[in-house]
Formats: sequence, structure tokens, C-alpha cells
Amino acid sequence: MIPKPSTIKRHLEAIITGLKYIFVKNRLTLRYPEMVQLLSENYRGMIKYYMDRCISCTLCARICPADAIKMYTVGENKLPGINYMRCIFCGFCVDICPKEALEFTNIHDLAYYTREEQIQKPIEFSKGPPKPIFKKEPMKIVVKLDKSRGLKYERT
Amino acid sequence: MSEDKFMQVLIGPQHPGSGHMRFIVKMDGDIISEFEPDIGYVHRAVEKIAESKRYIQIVPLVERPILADTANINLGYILALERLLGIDAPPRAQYLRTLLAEINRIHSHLYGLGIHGIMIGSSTIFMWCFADREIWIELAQELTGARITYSYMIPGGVRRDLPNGFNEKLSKAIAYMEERLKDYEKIFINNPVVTARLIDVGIIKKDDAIKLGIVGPNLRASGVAYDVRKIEPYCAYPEIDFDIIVRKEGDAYSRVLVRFEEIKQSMKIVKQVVEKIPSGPIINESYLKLIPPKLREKAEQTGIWKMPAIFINLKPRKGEAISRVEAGRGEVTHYIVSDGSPNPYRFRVVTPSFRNLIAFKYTMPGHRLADIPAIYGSLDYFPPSADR
Amino acid sequence: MVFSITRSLKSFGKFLRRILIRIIEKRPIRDIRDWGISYSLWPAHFTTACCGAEFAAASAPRFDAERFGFLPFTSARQCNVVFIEGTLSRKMAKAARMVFEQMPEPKFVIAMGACPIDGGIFWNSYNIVLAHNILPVDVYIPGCPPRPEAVARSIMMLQDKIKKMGGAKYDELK
Amino acid sequence: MMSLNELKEMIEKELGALAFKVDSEAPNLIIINVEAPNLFEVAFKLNHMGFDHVKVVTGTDYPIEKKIELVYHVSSYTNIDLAKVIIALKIRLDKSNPKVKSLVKIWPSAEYLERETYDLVGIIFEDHPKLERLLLPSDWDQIPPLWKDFKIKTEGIDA
Amino acid sequence: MISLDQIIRLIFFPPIFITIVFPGLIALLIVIVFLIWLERKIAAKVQLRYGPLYILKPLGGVIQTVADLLRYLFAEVIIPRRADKFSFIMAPILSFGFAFIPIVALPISSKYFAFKSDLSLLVVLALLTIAPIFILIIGWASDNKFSFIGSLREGYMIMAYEVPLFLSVLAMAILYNTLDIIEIVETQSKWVWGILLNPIAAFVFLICTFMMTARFPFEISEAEQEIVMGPFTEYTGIIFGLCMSYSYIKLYILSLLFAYLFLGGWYPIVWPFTLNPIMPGIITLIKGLIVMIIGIFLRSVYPRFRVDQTLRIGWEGMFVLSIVALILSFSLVILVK
Repeated sequence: MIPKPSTIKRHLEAIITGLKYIFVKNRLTLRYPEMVQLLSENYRGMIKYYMDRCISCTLCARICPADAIKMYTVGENKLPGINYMRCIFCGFCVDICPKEALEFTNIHDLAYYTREEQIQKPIEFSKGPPKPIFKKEPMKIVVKLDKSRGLKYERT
Repeated sequence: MSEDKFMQVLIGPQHPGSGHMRFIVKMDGDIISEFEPDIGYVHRAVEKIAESKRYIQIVPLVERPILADTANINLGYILALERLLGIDAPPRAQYLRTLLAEINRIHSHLYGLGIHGIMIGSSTIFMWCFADREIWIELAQELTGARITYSYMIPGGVRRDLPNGFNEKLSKAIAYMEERLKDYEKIFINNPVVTARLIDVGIIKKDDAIKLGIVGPNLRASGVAYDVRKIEPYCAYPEIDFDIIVRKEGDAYSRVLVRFEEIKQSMKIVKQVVEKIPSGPIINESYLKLIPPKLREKAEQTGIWKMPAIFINLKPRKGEAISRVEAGRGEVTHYIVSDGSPNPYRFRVVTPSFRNLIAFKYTMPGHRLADIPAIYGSLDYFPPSADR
Repeated sequence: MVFSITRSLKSFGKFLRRILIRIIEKRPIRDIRDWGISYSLWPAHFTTACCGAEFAAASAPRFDAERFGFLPFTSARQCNVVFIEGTLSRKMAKAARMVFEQMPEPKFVIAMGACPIDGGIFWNSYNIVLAHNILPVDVYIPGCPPRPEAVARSIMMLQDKIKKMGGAKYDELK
Repeated sequence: MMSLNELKEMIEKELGALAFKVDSEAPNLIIINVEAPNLFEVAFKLNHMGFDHVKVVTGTDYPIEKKIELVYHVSSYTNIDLAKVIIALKIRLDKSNPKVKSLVKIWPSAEYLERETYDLVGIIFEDHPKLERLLLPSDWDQIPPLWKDFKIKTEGIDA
Repeated sequence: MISLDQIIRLIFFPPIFITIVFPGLIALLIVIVFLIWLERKIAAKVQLRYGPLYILKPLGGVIQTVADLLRYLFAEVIIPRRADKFSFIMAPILSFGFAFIPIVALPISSKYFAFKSDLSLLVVLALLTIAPIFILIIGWASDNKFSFIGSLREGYMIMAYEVPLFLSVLAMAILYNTLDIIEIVETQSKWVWGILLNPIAAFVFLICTFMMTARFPFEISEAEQEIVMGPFTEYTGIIFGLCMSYSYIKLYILSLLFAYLFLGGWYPIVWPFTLNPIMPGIITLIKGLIVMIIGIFLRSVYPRFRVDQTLRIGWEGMFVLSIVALILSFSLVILVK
């Protein structure tokens, strides 16, 4: 098989393209523990619950597709609590709440060592999701789209 | 034939080239003589669970199996449901649906291309595709608030309006992508090793493609110009100009090329959508008036619409509806049988991957062991969606 | 005669191994080992379900888990982490157990996504198995699917756990 | 261009007495009810008309009537006119003995769809090239999961 | 009582120094650690990301491979029940050993070498060709279908690369009129580098090197997506570490050989390298490293060929080209005379 000229050209093109990327500044990586992307306001992350606004209408528990929200009896009221082991972050509960007692937060980067700590009863639920722990204060960045580099990260 | 002549090789499910399935391969030397896909490793009983769920709760449920292409499968379900409910989405919502569906098609195709790349050994194209996929995911996240499980379309409309400055971002993304696709061509599409691996491998002839009933880009690569977006236009597609990409060869390489060209077509559609999008409400009037006025005012400012409480108890008429939608990997068919209660009586979804499954059995024999990943990748098969 | 020799050889081998483990479990060597393991977590190529898409995104350029020395690798024999990426169906659970058993000690399990933790939206399916019922899970990542950042966080948490608790659990030899 | 009604009439004429009821439902559905023994012949004729592939095979359980309804959704790739329509070919089978002749010989595309229906609904397709478990584990010993008497657990909204 | 002087003299005694220090074991280990890291890093750069980083952030994670080796060292060694235990353990060690032995025949400079032989080039090549045979044994001993297929592929690959490799070396031997590596380098310092004299032979040698060491696009015997890890599928722990470094050792030796044959070896010697007879070796190493880097860079450009395509390249491409290289050498020799 004597390679045809076009084959050689295509080999060269592929190698040159590869070489080009070695020398161009183009990294797309969000260095996660050092940089944290500020998700937009409407990001459907973990949910914060305002106990004072809640009217115990049970709509959130009834729409939850994964049966993650359950109504707990607290004193005389029935208040929602969430089970993050099941939550699928569809945000239906927030969207159907007529009193805005549930609200999205943009926290969605948590992991746990045990299963038990992922169930939040109403009182814990109203304290909001736990803040992710960082060893060093991370740099908060926003994502911008860019014509030449795709994604660009800018400090806020 | 003596048993000794054949060697049975079991590939998967823990295998870098198998995905969530197992291949039972009978080998005659290096040549495959029998190929049987063994699926069901991700069977989660979507159809059974759906019977225990309310109609609105099925929206996230149908998305899960076909995670790489959630918007399209969601759209198909909503279309079927709307047919049963007898309502329609306002024009702006139709355009927004089209927008998300096309953005999703782009990143779904990039996903497929990337997986195909790694299957034949090119880690670079995998990484590139997954990198550029992030740009479209970022855009979709801006629009819907989630990375890939959008749950964006609801009966009678969509959940969120177009955010500010979206058009500008989109045009930047398209400009970037067009540049990048040129590099894709150089390093992958035209790479002599890739062409050597893919050309004339895994040929599905036009007649066979029709007979086996395969769908999507795989069908179009075999020379059948079938695209639900043209055959039975839904959402905003009737008003949008785009081409169906068809190739005659039917081999693995042409399937790659069809997908590659469809990315360009999708970008063309997305451009038109944001130009033509009309103003107006994004949820059907009949649901809109059920939202408390205070929340409605707020939603008009923020663009994040609330759901009316009736969504818990959607009761469609008694009867059945079928809808088809062209998803990234091909035609998705949803079939709902309703008995008038708030839960569906029978919910059936046939995903493109399940219909493409048959292609494995009839294309693989006669090829070499090394061709399995090359053909598998070119079919863009997504096992969870086949198993449901 | 031959049997007794092999038996004594075997017991001698066991004895040697025990001594070796004793030495390894001593401070400086143990620290070095745990440091090495924590920066060399190689998950097996074993996608159980759809969370694999986000797992791939976590090793893809934008989130690049390889920064932590995290390299998805081919065969279970050479890996030390098994990522349960989404739902474990009954069929897959058998495979998952097998993959886990094939891996050499020390090995770790991360359950990714709502499905393997508590079923997620599929909690009432007839065909799923929960990860903690069949495998000793070290870290749970909630979400459906979890964000790639959460995957990176789980890797960091696992590294912390290894450094704190020690990498190896040579249980059956003790 | 052929309207839905024209096509319906054409199918009625073609099938004659084989189909006992032909319905059309907007925008794209034609429903043909068939007796089980006639199914193979009807399918043959439809295939001849140009409906060349099966999209969906569905089995629905109706426990009160003790019937299982089997639906083939059929359409065309080659003929653009026919492609715009989906045909639902419906057969009612006894739940005690859900047996029907497989259509794989006419529509090879039905192979895995029928096999799945066998797996999940328990309909036995005679002459099917490989009627084995597909999605369920091979040691599945309960009743087919998509029957209504196969109950899955549900939870209330209270903890 | 052995004095310090004696110890130093012992260390710098060529046969010991060459096997243990440079280009032997220690240098080899450093090069492998560096090379695997670099491979991941280069691929990462082309793929728009960082690659290994946090293990040693100021230096870009250069000791990543050390961590991996440590993990291998402390991992449990599993021997499959159905495997042939003796050959399962011995074959990787022997293949590692036979891949390693040729280093002894590599000279550092014209004054510093383990032994001088008229046939040192042949010794290197002959020893290198023994190692793949143990890969075949590995495949048989593992009792795993993927290992078996992988080792068969390795066997096929031997067919593809061995003849062209030898022919291209022969072409150079004809040009230099010797089989002694030292003489070859000396001859090049008088004329020009071999790569300019016979570029075809250099090209064939390079491609065959990549085939022999399973670099992309010829990474066929370990094709991940097809046959998992090829022959090494069943290996765990430190034995797998040996298996993994096996192809890098071959790459190391063949790259050094390429430097000797085509890039002028340790010439030109400039000032700091004239100080002692070991220093010129560094020049060879740098030249060899360049070849190795080309090899590992190709990973980020190419997918892999099929085994039948590689055989075709070997026989229809490389074999023909190596014959052309032979003819070129002959004609050059005749022309000069």
C-alpha cells in the first residue's frame, strides 16, 4: 500500500491540528474546588423551605414524582420534609407552591458519607441545604460564552 | 458444524466497549458468526411505574431513561398528553420547545460522536465532544435551570421564558461551534485511521433498513429520507427551513457524517428560532388564569412561571393517543391509554435505541471482533433508553 | 510428603504475609500508602445506568476529574473504585457485585445518584436494587443526576476518608 | 396527498370482511380492529399496501373483561403519503391463553418489540424466532409485570 | 574494609553503572514515571484540560505515576483460580526482564560501555524480540478469552513489524558497514546523521517502533474497547505494573536505538558534556526522549487500526518501504565507492 498523496495530507492535517492544540491556550477546565461556578438564580438546586409562609396545603408532597417530599406532623401542623436520597431536582414542588414557601438554592454539589443525613425533616428543611465545605475559600466565577474559547470564566 | 470451531465471547456489562449491556458473540476465528445483544441491565420498569403516577409526574419519569436527549422525549410525551387533554401550547411556547429540542439534539449528537470516538480509540474526539457539549448544556441550563434533566415542557406550555441576553450567547456559541467543527473534521472525520476503520463497515442497505425498521440518523444514512419533523411537523417546525441529511452508503462512516451534518442543521434551526420567536404567553390561557394573580405578576417579571394546582389532578378524556417525535437518535413513539382517571391506564414509550437494537443482530455478523465497537458506536445506541 | 511440604509452604506464606501486613500497617509506610492510594483512584469502566452520562462529563474537560489522579480504567482487576452510576437493576446488581469482587483490595464504592441510594424516581420499581444492600458504600452523591462538581466533591471526600481511616482493609487475612 | 378519510376508505376496501371495524382519529391515527385468526392475513395485506415497518407493539391488560389487547402500530418509510399516518392494528386475546401468530415474518422490525411484549405482558407469539426473556432477569418467576394484578408498592404523602 | 573510593569505583564500573543507573534501572524508572505523566499531560492539553494536577500542584502533578505505582505495590495480587499459576507470575517478570536486558548492550559514549562487541546492535534487537513471546504465554496462562485474543494479536503484530524493522536496521548497517553501535555513532559523526542519509529507513524504523511498543494508532493488542486490556486483563497489583511498564521499556530502548542509528547518538559533544565519559549519554537520552514524545503524542491524534489493517500496513507498506531503503543504502554505498 503506497499511500496516496491525499492520505498523507490528511495525516499531516490531523497531526498539525493536534500540535496546534498543544501550543494554544485553550483549557476549558473549571478547577472545581478552587473555582466555583455561581449558578444562575433560577437553577434548580437543593431546596430551601420557609416555614412561616407554608399553609400546609400538601401540594408539594402530592406533585413530587419521586415521593421525596413527605408531610411530617409538627405540633398541630403538617409540614413538608424532604428526602434528598430520592429527590430528583425537577423543581415541581417549588413551581406548584402557591405561597412561595419553597425556593430554589443554587447548591447542588454535595456528597455524603451516610444515608441518614440526607433526610431533612421540616425544621432542618427550613434551615436550608447544608453549605458545601471547602478547605480554602473558593473563587466565585460566572460562566461567559466566548467566540474563540467556548466557555470563559470570569471572577465576580 | 463442530462446537470447537466457534468461540463464544461474552462482552460486557463491565467492559469498556459494551455500555450497559452484554453481547453474546460467537466467533469463527476473528469473524463474528452470530451476535446477540443481551439487554435489560438498565430495565427500570418505566411503563409500570407510570401507571402508578399522575400525568404530570411522568414528565421527569420519561426523561430518566434517555438522559442524553431528555428534551425530545419529554416533548413527545407532552404532545401525546396534549392530544388527550385537547389543549395546545401558545406559539411562543412552541418556539421555545423547538429551541430546547434542537439544543438538546446538538449535545445529544455530540455525545454520540464522542462515544463513537472513544470506541475506536480516539480519546481526543471524546474529550472534545464532551467539552463542546458543555457549551450547549450551559445554554440549556440558562433556559431551564437544570443541566440535562430539563423537565421543561409541561402540558399547555413551558415552564420558563427566554432569559435576557440569550440570543447573544447563542450566536457566540454557534460561532464557536462552527470553528470547532472544522477542527473536528481534521482530527476525526478526515483522519485516515478513522476512514480506514469506518468506511464499508457495518453496512445497512436501504431495503434492510426499512425492513428492520431502524430509525433516526441510522435510517437516513441508509438512504431513506424519513424525518418526523418533515413528515408530521410539530411545534414550530412547519415554519422553519432546514434540510434532511440523507446519505446512500449506509456504512458506519456515513452514519457519523449524517450526525455531523445534523449538528450544523440544528444550529441553523436554532438561529431561525430565536429570530422568529413571537411574543406572548408561554402557557395556555386556560392554565394561566388558574395561577394566583400575585404569582403571575412576579412570573411576568422573572420569566419563571408557576404551575397551577390543577396539574396534580390532570384528567384527560377516555381514549388513547399516539405521538411521534424526532429525537436525536430517531423517532420516539409515545402511546397513552387513558381511562379518565388521573393516572394513565397504560403508558407505552418506544425509544429509538430500542428500535435500533435489531440492527446489531443483523449487521454485526461477518465483521471482525474489532469492528464491534466501531459499529456499536456508529449506531449511537443508548442502552438505558432501550431498556427503559 | 509432598502435601505436607506444600502445606508448610502455604502456612509459611501466610505467616510471611501477616508479617508483611504488620509492617505495612506501621506509620510511615501506611501514610505513604494512603497518600498514594488517595491520589490514584481508578474507577472501573462500569456504567450501571444513565448517571454514566454525567460521570463522563465529570471526567471530560470542563470538570476534568483526572486532576485528582482519577482515571477511568479498563478492567476491574486494575481498578480500586467502583462507581455505581445510577440505577442498579437486578441483572446489573449481580454484575456490580461481581465487579466488586474482582477488584483487588483496597477497594472503594461510591454510589452516584438518587437511584442507587434510595431508588429516586424509580423507588417503587420491581426491578431495582439499592446499592448499600449489596456493596459497602463509602460515599453517597445525591441528585438525579448529580452535577459533575458533586462527583469531584465525592472524590475529594473519598480521599479524605482514605487519609483518615487508612486505605486498606485486609480483613480476611487478619 | 391523501386525506385521512380517503385512506381509511381505501383500507376498508382492501381488507373487506377481514377487519370488523376501522376507525380514524385525528390527526394521524387509523384504528383497525381485527379478530385474532385474521391478524396474519390483514398484516400481510397492509404490508403489501406499503406499510413496511412496526413502530410499537403494545399489550394492555383489561382484568375485568379478562382480555389482553394487543396493538401493532404500523407505518411506512417508503411511501410519503402513508408515512403521515399510523395504523393501529388491534387484537383482543383471552388472558387465560394469550396466543397469537407472530408477525416477524411479515415485519422483521417487530422482532424485539414482540419479544419485549412476551417478556412484560406475557403474550405468546407463535413462530417467533427467539421468544426468550429480554428485559427481565432470566430467573423471573412472577406473573408478567404489566398485568394489572401485578401490584407495585405506593406510598402516601405522609411520612 | 571497603573504602568510599572503592564503592564509587564499583558504582562507576561500566557494567554495573549501565545496568543499575544509566541507562539502566534508575534512569529507566525516572523516564517511565516522567513519560506516563507526560503522556497523560500532553493528551490533556490537546483535549482542553489539565490532566493530573493536585498531587503536586506547583509542578503540574509530575509524580502522578509514583502514586499509581504505590497503589499497585500495595494492592492485593489476585491469581485467578483457573490460571496456570507458575507461568501467570513468571511470564510478566520474564518479559519485563528480557525487555530490560538489551540495555546492557547500549553504550553511553565511545569510551564508556559495558562491553564492546562487533554485533551489539544485533544483540539488542535479538533480545528485544524474545520478550513478546512471553506475552503469548501470558495470554495462554491467564485463561481469559480477552487475554487470549490479545496475545494472539500480539503474535500477529510480531509478524507485521519484525521483518521491516530488521530490514531497516540492515539498511543502516550496510551504510555504516558495521553492526557495532559505537562504530555506527562514530561513523555518523564523520558523515551526516543517518536520518538524512536514509530517511526511508528512519521512517520505517519509527513506525515499527510504534507498532512494537503498542503506541497509537497501533495500540491493538491492548485495545481497550475491544478486548479490555488484552493480555494483561487479569493482572493486578505490582505484576500489572510490570506489564504496563513493559511497553514503555521497549519504547525507551528502541528510541535510544533510533537516536544511535539515525540521530547521531551522543554527537555533537559540546562543552559541559566533555567533562567525563558518562555525560554524552545525556545527549542520547534527550534525542531518545524526543522520539518517545512523538510516540506518546500520537495518542491524542489517532484512533487505532484494526489488526488486519496493521498487518497490511506492515507487509504492503513497511516491508516494501524497507526494501526500498535497502536499495537506497546499496546505491549510496556504490555511489560513494
